[in-house]
Amino acid sequence: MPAHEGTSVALLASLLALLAATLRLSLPVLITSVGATFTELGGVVNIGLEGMMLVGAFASAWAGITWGPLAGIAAGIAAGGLLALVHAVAAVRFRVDHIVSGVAINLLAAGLVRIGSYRVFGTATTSGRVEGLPPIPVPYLGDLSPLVVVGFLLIGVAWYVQQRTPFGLRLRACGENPLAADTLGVNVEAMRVAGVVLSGMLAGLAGSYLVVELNHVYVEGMTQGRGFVALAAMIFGNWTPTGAALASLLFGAAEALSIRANVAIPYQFLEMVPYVVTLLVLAGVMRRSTPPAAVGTHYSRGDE
Amino acid sequence: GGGGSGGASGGESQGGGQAEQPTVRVGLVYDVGGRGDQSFNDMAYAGLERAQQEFGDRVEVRDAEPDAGGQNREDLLRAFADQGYDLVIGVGYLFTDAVTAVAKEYPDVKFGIVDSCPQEPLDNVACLTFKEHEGSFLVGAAAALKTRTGKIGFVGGMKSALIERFEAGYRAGAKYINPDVQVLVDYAGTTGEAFSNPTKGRELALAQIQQGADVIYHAAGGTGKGVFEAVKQQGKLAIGVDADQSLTAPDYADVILTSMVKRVDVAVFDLIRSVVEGDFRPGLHAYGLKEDGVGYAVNDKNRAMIEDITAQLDELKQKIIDGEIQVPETPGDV
Amino acid sequence: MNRIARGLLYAAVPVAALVLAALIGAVVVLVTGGHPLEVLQVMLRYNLSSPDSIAGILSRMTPLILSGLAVALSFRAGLFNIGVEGQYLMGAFTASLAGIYLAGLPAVLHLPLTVLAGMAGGVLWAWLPAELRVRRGVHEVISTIMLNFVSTALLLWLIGDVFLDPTQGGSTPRVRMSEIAPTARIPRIHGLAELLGIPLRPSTALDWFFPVALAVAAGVYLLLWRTPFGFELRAVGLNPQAARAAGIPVEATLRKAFLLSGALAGLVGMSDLLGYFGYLDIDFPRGYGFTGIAVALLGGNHPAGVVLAAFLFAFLQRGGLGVQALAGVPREVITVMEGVIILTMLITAAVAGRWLRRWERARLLAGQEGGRGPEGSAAPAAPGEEGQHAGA
Amino acid sequence: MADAEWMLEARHITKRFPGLVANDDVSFAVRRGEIHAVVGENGAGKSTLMKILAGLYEPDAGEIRLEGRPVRLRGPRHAAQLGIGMVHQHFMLVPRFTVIENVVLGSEPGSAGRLDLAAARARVEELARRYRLEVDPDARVADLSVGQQQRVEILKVLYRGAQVLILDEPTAVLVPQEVEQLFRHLEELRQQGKTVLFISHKLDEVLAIADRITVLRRGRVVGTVAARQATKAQLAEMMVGRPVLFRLDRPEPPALDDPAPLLALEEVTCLEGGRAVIDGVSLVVRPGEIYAIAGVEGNGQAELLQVVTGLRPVTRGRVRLFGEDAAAWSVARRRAAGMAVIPEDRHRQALVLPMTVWENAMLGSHRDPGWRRGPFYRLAALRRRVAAQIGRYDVRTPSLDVPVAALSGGNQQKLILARELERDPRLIVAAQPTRGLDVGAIEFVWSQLLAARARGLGVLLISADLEEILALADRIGVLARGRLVGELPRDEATPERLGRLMLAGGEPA
Ligand SMILES: Nc1ncnc2c1ncn2[C@@H]1O[C@H](COP(=O)(O)OP(=O)(O)OP(=O)(O)O)[C@@H](O)[C@H]1O
Ligand SMILES: Nc1ncnc2c1ncn2[C@@H]1O[C@H](COP(=O)(O)OP(=O)(O)OP(=O)(O)O)[C@@H](O)[C@H]1O
Ligand SMILES: [Mg+2]
Ligand SMILES: [Mg+2]
Repeated sequence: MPAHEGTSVALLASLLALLAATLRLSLPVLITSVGATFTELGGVVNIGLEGMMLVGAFASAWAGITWGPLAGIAAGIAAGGLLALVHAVAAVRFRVDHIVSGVAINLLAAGLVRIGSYRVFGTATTSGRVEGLPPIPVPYLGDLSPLVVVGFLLIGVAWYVQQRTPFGLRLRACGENPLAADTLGVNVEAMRVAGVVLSGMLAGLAGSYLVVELNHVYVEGMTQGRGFVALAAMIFGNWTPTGAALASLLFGAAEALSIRANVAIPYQFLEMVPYVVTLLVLAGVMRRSTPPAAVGTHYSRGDE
Repeated sequence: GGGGSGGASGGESQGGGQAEQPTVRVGLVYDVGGRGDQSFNDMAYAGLERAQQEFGDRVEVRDAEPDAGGQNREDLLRAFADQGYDLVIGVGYLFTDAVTAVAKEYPDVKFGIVDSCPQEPLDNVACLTFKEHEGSFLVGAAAALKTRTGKIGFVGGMKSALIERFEAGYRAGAKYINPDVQVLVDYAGTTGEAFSNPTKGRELALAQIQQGADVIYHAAGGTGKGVFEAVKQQGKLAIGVDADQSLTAPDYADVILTSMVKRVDVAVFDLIRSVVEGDFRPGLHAYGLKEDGVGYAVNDKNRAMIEDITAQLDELKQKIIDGEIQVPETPGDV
Repeated sequence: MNRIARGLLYAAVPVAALVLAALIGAVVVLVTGGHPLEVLQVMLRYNLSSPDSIAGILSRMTPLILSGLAVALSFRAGLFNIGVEGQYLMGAFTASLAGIYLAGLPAVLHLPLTVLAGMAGGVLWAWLPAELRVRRGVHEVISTIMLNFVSTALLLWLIGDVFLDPTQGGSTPRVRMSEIAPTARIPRIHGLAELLGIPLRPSTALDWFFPVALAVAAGVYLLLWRTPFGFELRAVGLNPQAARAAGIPVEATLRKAFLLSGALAGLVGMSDLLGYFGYLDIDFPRGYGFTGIAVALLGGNHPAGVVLAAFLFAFLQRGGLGVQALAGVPREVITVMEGVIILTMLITAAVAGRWLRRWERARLLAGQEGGRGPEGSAAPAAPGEEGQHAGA
Repeated sequence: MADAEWMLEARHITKRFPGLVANDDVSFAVRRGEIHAVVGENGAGKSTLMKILAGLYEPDAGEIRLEGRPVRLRGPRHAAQLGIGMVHQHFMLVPRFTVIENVVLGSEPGSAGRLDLAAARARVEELARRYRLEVDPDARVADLSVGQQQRVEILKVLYRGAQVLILDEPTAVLVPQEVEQLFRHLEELRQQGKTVLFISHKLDEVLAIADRITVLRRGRVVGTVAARQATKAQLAEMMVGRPVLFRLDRPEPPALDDPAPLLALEEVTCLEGGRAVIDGVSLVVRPGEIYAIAGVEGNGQAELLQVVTGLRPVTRGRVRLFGEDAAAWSVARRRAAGMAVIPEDRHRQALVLPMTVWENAMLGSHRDPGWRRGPFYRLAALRRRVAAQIGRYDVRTPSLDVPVAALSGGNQQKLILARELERDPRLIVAAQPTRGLDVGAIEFVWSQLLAARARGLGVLLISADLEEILALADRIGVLARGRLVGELPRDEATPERLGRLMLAGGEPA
């Protein structure tokens, strides 16, 4: 029956479109939440990820317009990393409470991008168009950004680095038992700073993706709380890159669904879908989560 | 420099009120989002700038922006009024209560408010409102005339009565041209953040395009940039809002059919001029098609795209001005 | 011998931190093309020139104190309630319902009931994450982040579709609920100020909720450090295992602490709602919950510290407005300064505190050549100074 | 000028902490290839000294010499490079890591970009074979017994090529069998040319294994003696500064008309994941008796303690307290009814370390209305009462307001004892009550338990220390694999018999 065939083809098409939208929408959260595993495994809470993503977005718009997409992405990574360094110095070196430092970082970021935007774009809230990388045509899904590939590779790379390299072992030791790591000659401060900066660089990369690849434009506030959502995804994913990535995909799918579903419910309830889904999943299937034992704590030797 | 006010340097404002020449001092407080939004607030600023240019030394202008709601708006207005400013303007309907309160406190200071009006008439407050639905009617008609699929889209920012007025006019205009036209409607969210979410704007537009829409009108601030991007990628058409976006977002000029302009700048300039020239009139100043306060944009960049239908649009415009067409203000009335 | 000198030194730390923060803030202003001295002058003048400006600061403190207390209380129990944001918005909604629909009651009943309804709203919105945490071990950080998002959407629906004030008209109808009855409004404090010989302008927004917030701070202090429940709450926060072994019902304590934090959160919006606006609209002030986290932590999770930190934030925020309007410094510079000031304050306090302890230690070490042994020596052991905050 | 005889020397080491001098002009020397013990009371400064020798703390004055050369240790890693490694009393392990990961952490084989786990496993297995330290290299440390964890710590040190091994109270957490095994390991190490420096409170052990013994008292060296010529009494006197009697009074309890059991377990079984962690245990504790549970750790002692104190629900069977069915009673109800508890891990289960001494002293009876006026605590009265209480138990603390973390282990334990016994309980449940305590403190704790018995209280004592059990118990139950495999009255119990029961899990009929 051709008519029947027609509807099933249309259904398939919308499913594929949904899948593609899920990938697009998940990626910034995915990259950031995978990055967040680095900071947390090292023992530092980083709620400044939102701000780091935002400065990454701004910096990549500026460099992307000036020198092209690759420079844009590099600048985004660098900007996120630099802001993360501020957080790391405050939280690790000076032992400022991680949360407060993160709150301050977010404030800093919000102000800095506005000042920068005035200077660079002549307006506070938006940039001109940013060219992207040449997209990769994928059968059925359409054009995908090369960063989607990078993002998914990142999951494996993060896992490998954390589980199969001396760096990862030391980093995790600093998040679990910094005293033990110190007695074995691991430089706890350096490792923790490295973890924070890595997370900031990846948050910056996520910001770049938003600007250079997804929207081709910078808009103030465009990160829309994705940094916080990434943190939730990381916790939801039980502090592992794969778990974080899966949680991010779940968020992305829920968001894509809320955009594309045509259901007759009050509009505001569609807004809630991703968050309610997460809550339901948490309430239903979540096993007790196990954060790194020393996360959020400061470390110093006993005789100081 | 990093923004700042229209050229007035720091020290001079503090002298109090004993300036000898009759300088009109104007303070303008933005809506959240502030200056540099390339739309609403920037239009208000443009009016301020134009006044500065045209009247030179006869006006001194300064602007500010609240960081959250509540007392902040009131305090900023009051800070200006207290310093003896002659005209203090609140940009955005959120200023309704704040302007009401401060205007009562300072009866000698004149106030302006954009997009709204105090419940009770005050003789030192001028209200600058716009008939967005009238302008939206015209671009809705344009979309219906241009669509090949019979499907057009609307992407709103924050779901609210104000933005729904855009939707209502747009749909009414489209249906007026072609009762069978299908209008897909989406909003980007429920908070102010919905105006700065290009990612969502892009996804909504892509979804609408997938369903067949080929002209999409946005009333969504920065979120609209995502709509432009989707439309550009997919080779469809977009309609801008507030400012003439072929000019403010030139990268997308090739896909912007037209923009529904809302001339906040004109309204603000008119208000300042009225104070400078001493004929301030309190009460409602509603800017519609008749007053050229709203309209659709034609310029060098989109002329080729829209030339063929301008005659029809202008005819509709006249009908609205003449009252032959009543444009609904809420989507429910379409 | 010199307790006073020591006390002074400790008191000097935050002052030094503030001065340094101000210096760095000055650099920010300079870099962005402003005049630091003018900014400082304008800020001080705008904030301190009249009783009304002081009252303006105090009135801004009210929600920050309450939010800081809500966060601090949860931290003390080892919970990380970052859902204060959603909880106070829900509290504002339930209080509005009571304020509108209980009209007719005398004020002595109506006002307290309305405030209670606000607290109930906060409790309601804290209840789900509390149960999820206690029963299912779901980390409250995720659940409260999610619920913050949900609350905004839910509120828009409730305000915009269900309880919309039908009388709103005009060119731009406000999306808001009906007016709260006058019997549920919090009176302004001007009468008291008058009695004290401090006349305030009618427009000044300071209301009786400010002393209430101070009283709540005192109450939280008494609760935490003077009652068995507070003792249990802190013990559970510091060592749940030992608390359980000592017969403290850990889950019940956590639940109560979470709900209490929600109840405090429910108070956060009251001064704005019942003292200022008189109605709830979708643009009700946001962000107090997040500022509350900074207030709580800057205040060391102690009620007195929370009050001081709230003052600092209120001072900066109000001063920021004056600086914008009167010195032409753009808002973003002020936002950056806020971040810089928080960081500088904390870093300076941390570093100076460490120096101070080192100095004190050196002094102690120098003065103890002969004596030894723990008995008889009165060395103040640093109370968990490198200790852990309730982290995620 | 290298003096071949001395492997490691401490010369005039001084280390101050605020309010006290932990090490005061300490000098002593360790011979190459010897096992050298350091003994002293709680708080004598032993751990501090070891941490200095291992590079973790910096001394305020004095010099360390390694093989005759003065060295300045820049940190634990530097010390390790020089061949000094330390096993801390509180293990420095990452519980979530595997054995291999714990061992190689910080000195991983392989390139920077890759952790060569195969090479690591090979080295760890080789070391384990050479020193006969058998442990599963792929097990997660969290799943290992304490004795196995200690082996991991020793492997860590050996992996870094240590010539000198410092062990802080290595036997405090071990059961007798494990102690024996540890000593075999230490012997093995000595034979392979390593030098061992270790701390212990158990003088019998010290005399059995050490070559020479250095005694610290209040931060100063009292002297170094050869183990062969020393006696227990002599060492104890050097440590404490007065003669210590190794004899306990056992005052008899009053004859009671009502010998009804205070605690009775009837066929109690607890399942965990389908496995019985407690399996059909029945026992009674009567007034005026000490009932001891002996057994190799990990055979259900912790679970039994939880059942009795109300932290673990029973799957089958009955728990009766003071004659009533108490299976559903909460911890608080049991405590209110007259049960006192001394948990096994004082840092985790008994104390809230960041809280003050007085707060910890009222933990558990903090709901007592006598502490309050209306809803609020009467602080002054409360502090007076706490001061009196802990005074009776000789708790040494700089003030009531310091965090309890600042007290030495012995004083922390005395504080717990004061807190629990001053509540006037009828039943005391004590788990490992003297773990990590010095002889003086042990003497004190034991005499307190015996005094309680003499007042007609019942005591359920869970201990891994046979000496303690034999010294105190009236009856002894042996727990193996969650089952009570035997019950002996005091006069029939010998270490050998108990040991056989503990290991075999049952006596041949
Ligand atoms: N980091 C520190 N800060 C302050 N005081 C300390 C510190 N470490 C140890 N002390 C104090 O120094 C003294 C000696 O402690 P040390 O740990 O060396 O004793 P110890 O002999 O190992 O005792 P124990 O037998 O209980 O293990 C104690 O009074 C202790 O409270
Ligand atoms: N920062 C500190 N301030 C005050 N006292 C401390 C501090 N750190 C440790 N101590 C005390 O110093 C002592 C030495 O600690 P260490 O880690 O060597 O354990 P220990 O005394 O051998 O352990 P235990 O208490 O189990 O016998 C501890 O008893 C502790 O109370
Ligand atoms: Mg010790
Ligand atoms: Mg010890």
